[in-house]
Amino acid sequence: MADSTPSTPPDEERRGNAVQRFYAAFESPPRRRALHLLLLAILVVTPWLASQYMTVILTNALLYVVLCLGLNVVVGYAGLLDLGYAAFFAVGAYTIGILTQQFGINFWAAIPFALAAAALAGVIIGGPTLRLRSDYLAIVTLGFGEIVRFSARNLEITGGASGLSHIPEPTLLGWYIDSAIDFYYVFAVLAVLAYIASQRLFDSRLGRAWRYVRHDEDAAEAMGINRVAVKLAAYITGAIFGALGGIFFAVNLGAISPESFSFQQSVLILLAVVLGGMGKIPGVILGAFIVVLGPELLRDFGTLRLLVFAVLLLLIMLFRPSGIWPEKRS
Amino acid sequence: MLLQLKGVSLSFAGNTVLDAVDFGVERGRIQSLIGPNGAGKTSLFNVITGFYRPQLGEISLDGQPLIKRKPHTVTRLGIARTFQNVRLFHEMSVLENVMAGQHCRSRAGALAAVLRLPSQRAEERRIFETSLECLDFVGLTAYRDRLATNLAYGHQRRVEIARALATEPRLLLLDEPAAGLNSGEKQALIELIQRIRDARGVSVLLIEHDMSLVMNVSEHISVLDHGSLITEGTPQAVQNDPAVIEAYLGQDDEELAL
Amino acid sequence: MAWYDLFLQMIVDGLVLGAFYALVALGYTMVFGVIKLLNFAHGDLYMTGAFVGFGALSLVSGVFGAGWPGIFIAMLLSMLAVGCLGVVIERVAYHPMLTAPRLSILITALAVSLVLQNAALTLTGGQYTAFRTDLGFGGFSLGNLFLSWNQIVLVTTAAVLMIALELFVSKTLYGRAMRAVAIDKDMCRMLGINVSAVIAITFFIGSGLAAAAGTMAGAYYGSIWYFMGFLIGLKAFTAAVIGGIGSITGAMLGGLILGLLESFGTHIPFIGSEWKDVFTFTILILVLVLKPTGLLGKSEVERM
Amino acid sequence: MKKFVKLATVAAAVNLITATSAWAAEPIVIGMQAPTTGSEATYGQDMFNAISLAAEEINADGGLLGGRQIELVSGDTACDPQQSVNAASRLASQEVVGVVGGYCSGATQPTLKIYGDADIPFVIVAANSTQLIPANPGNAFMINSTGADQAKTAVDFFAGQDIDKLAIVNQGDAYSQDLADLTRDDWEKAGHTISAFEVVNKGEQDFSALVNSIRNSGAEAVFWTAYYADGGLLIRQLRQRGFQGIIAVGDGSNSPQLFDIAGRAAEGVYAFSNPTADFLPAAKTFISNYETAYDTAPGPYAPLAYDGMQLMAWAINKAGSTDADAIIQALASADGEAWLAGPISFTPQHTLARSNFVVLEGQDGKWIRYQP
Repeated sequence: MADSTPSTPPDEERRGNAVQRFYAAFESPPRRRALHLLLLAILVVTPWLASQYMTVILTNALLYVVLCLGLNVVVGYAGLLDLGYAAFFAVGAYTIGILTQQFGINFWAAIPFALAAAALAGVIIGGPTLRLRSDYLAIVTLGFGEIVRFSARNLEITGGASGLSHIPEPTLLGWYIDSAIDFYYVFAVLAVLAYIASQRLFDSRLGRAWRYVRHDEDAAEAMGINRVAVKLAAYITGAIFGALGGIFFAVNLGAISPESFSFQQSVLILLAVVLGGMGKIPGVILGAFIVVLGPELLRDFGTLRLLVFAVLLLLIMLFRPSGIWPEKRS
Repeated sequence: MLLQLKGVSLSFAGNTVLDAVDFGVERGRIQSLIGPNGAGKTSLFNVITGFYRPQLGEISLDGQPLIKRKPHTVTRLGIARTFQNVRLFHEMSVLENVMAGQHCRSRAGALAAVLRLPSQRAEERRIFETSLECLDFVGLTAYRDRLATNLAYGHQRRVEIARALATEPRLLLLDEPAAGLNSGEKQALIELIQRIRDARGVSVLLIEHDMSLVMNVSEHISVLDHGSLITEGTPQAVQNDPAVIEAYLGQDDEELAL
Repeated sequence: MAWYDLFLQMIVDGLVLGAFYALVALGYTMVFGVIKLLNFAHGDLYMTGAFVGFGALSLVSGVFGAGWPGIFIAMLLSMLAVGCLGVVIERVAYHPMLTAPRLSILITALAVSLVLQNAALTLTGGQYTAFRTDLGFGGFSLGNLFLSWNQIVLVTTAAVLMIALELFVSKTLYGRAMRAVAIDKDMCRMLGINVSAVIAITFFIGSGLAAAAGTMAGAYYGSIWYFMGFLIGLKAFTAAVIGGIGSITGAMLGGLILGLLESFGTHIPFIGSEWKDVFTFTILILVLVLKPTGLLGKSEVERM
Repeated sequence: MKKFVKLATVAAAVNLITATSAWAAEPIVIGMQAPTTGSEATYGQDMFNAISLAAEEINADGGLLGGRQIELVSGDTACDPQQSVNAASRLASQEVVGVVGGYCSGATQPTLKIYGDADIPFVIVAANSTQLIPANPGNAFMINSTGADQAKTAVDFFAGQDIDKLAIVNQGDAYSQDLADLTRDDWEKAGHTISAFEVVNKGEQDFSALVNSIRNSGAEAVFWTAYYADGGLLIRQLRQRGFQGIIAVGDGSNSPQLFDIAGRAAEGVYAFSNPTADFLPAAKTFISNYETAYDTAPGPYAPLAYDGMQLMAWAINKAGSTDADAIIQALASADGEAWLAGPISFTPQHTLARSNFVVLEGQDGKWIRYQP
């Protein structure tokens, strides 16, 4: 496979240092902790300073952080091109919508079912297809994403094209989670959890296995790594992140319809991951913010903003395939 | 017998690559597999490790059948290998490369990793320590945080061996480990191979073209030509076997350094 | 309508649809053959071809009219222009990526697709553009079976283009070089074949065929818009996979089979028209999982 | 924010001194919501134009609440649910007194909750899916007749043409699926037959299989419930395949552009439509003002958008303040208020109390009023 071919050497020289810095950072946790605390403080304070509009947009950005970190596990860590990621987002959102609204199940009790449904969807689509070559996988996932969207549109239980509305707001200890600020904090907590989970996964046996498989499948297999099982684990992990985003997306809007889970949605999430730098957690988070805030800032440009984004993606791939997040230098 | 092959035949699109090969490696032995280019040596490795599926024959490790097993299962059962053209994970650190070998000796999944369970943390520590020990064994501890791709070629070969050792194998297959090494490095390689067997009790089977190294390190040599095993025995016996000489003289091979 | 009339009508419809799929599928399969790239932008070249053809027709209709003669001239101009665009895309976007990891080049192809799509979106404001021609609704009936002249011209044109391609690939030097490059690029370089030129020609032809299909579709159906390449791109890819990706005859066969499947699929009880695309994608996934080499594709070389 | 409060205080102070001078009064900010990008952009732009025209006229007449000028801010929904949520939040943050607009039911629906939470009166001028009714928290008012009214118009029309077997085709989006479902139910309730009920996917070009099913089903009439772009293609292919029956389209296809795409095939096609400017006696001046201002003829939703702005202004004046609850009460009390498109009163569900649908017929590339 061409995946193991090294690119330009000078770039790698710098990355050698990056890895050193990576380990060095582990040895000096105080600095990391300080940075984390600062970011956390900003995250907590922001909605009290921002307008409601800003809060809504930032909530959206935090949702994308969760989705992008999830897709990053699939694309960035394991190197699988998934063009139907919105499908898992949809499975989470619809499962929660159907269970809470049509069956009256308590929101929190329904969450495990929604996550299980996404994991199951991951197994069903990933099981037979993950042994395919990467470009076939891309198109199969695209097809799968469309199948999920069409099914949501055609089935009665999903409310057809109008989708589901009146999805009840969840309560937590008697408190109704319904205002924009409430949901901002819900997604802030999710994003922080997704961040911690991503970091821990990256730094684990499974996280390394994903990278081994991405670099050289045969060598990885010769080291006793079951590549299909490992890829499936990445796929399911990504599915669960996506479903988690979908679950809270559904209760935040109170209404969902198939149009929210289109191919464009999948592409947008992928764009954020590539933009920030596949596999680089801070980069991916930055990418999520750019993808959400960018169009809002470019609102006055109309349709031109989509073109700007497309060109940006192309330029990134051609001139900086590792994304805009800088490589660390010594 | 640690490894046993019986009547193994392999062909691609009608071309016979291996023809009813009977072959074995005894426990605790350093054994070489030689033969002219295209004799089927690497194919034999690929058959043993599960990368190729032979049409006929049986393979077993310690009496356990290996046929139809996937490569990762074969590795877990105790056979590790290196590749002819070094196949490290270039963009990862040397230590991370070696840690790959420990994958099949550990089990923590995604959930354990996300929750950082005590068992997972203990396992990570064990992976780290075992890998460091393997790296130390090949004498490259100082390079642990370098990117694999930035290492000198000779060092890369050693990292690959450390990575294979980290799978805790019973049998180690080395595919042309001396290719591209200078004479000093070759000497060190001979010592390393002997230490692998003596200190770790791992049997070694190597493919090699450098005859002086082969003669130096092997206790037993098998000769493959045109997919068939033509002879086996001690270095001296093989060296004097007319069939071997003919096999090599049959083609002009400047690598024949007898 | 009696069942056999319906049956015949479905075959005719399937052939017309299949001709479009086949023309677009050829581009996928040729590009995949030479550089092993799934060119996501291919469907958008079809769309671009439709718009260029539309522009060309408004230029030439003064002289040649807006009937089939004018449309043919417009189609040729569009093939030429989009063929060149295909070559430029290959040079600018894909060529530098040929040695990069496969994931990178796939995302690059996706990016090219988005650029083309959104450029068209910006230029047209997302509006449907009416593709006005002088084509009539005429045709002839055989019993209840109705064949329009347009359908006949369309299928004939597609057939001529495909036969020309087949002759080009099997009889000319460049065609043979193309097949050689598909098998082993390094060996070709050693033999002095200009591999870059062969790749460029492949892109030119593949993109040109997509443009031909786009122009004809515009003229036949009567309206074009920026997103028209997405669905047909996916379906043509499905056709290429059914036929066996990398195989030119396979692409033609796959196109026809998919056209017929869709034509008949709509009439299968319980699969109403709302499930039509689900049906197509399911076929795609099943073929990829069960027989990834398709009907006529060669099996891939063993791993390692 | 502080600066704004200060300005407002100053303005109020000045107001006290100079009684009602228009330039000194604090403007009343009204939000406009419609798609100005994406495939439905022309409709949205048309609506913005009409709303602006209404606001200018009101301002020229001395503004609202004794001299306060209307200031418009726009929110582009792109006909996409997520984008419309962003746009609506932005409008809510700009502290608009009310919002006028709403096109694409699917994209309008999630904004209802936002305006409900922010307590902002919302006059929905175009979106008319019945799905919007249960989602309305009480602050929204629909001045376009709902899909249910249109379905009734359609059923009456088809029944009047002596037809039994009807084929209905929608495009799988919220609006056209809703209209298709309602029409099917009404048609069957009236004792007739639905011979085919089909869906096409947006952007598909080849409808041959669909046309075969329709013809094979023996349908005497076809009702297309979705937008003009794909509708044009369908009409063309139906006629090309020799379908001789009646073809009618819903109000998403009443655009003149249908004739561009369908060509001659659109001759004799019927459309159910909210009253477009051409057929409104009161709209003569409106049309000429619109054409002077924007150099183009008003589109199908221009009159309703104009009325929406006028209705909002009327309600603010009636409420006598910018207090949301007072305005909502005023809106609910509308009793036959009329501008261009006919009198406006609301049902308890805040939908238009009467059906405003008319039947149009395509002749010589134009829509004319159909007279049975």
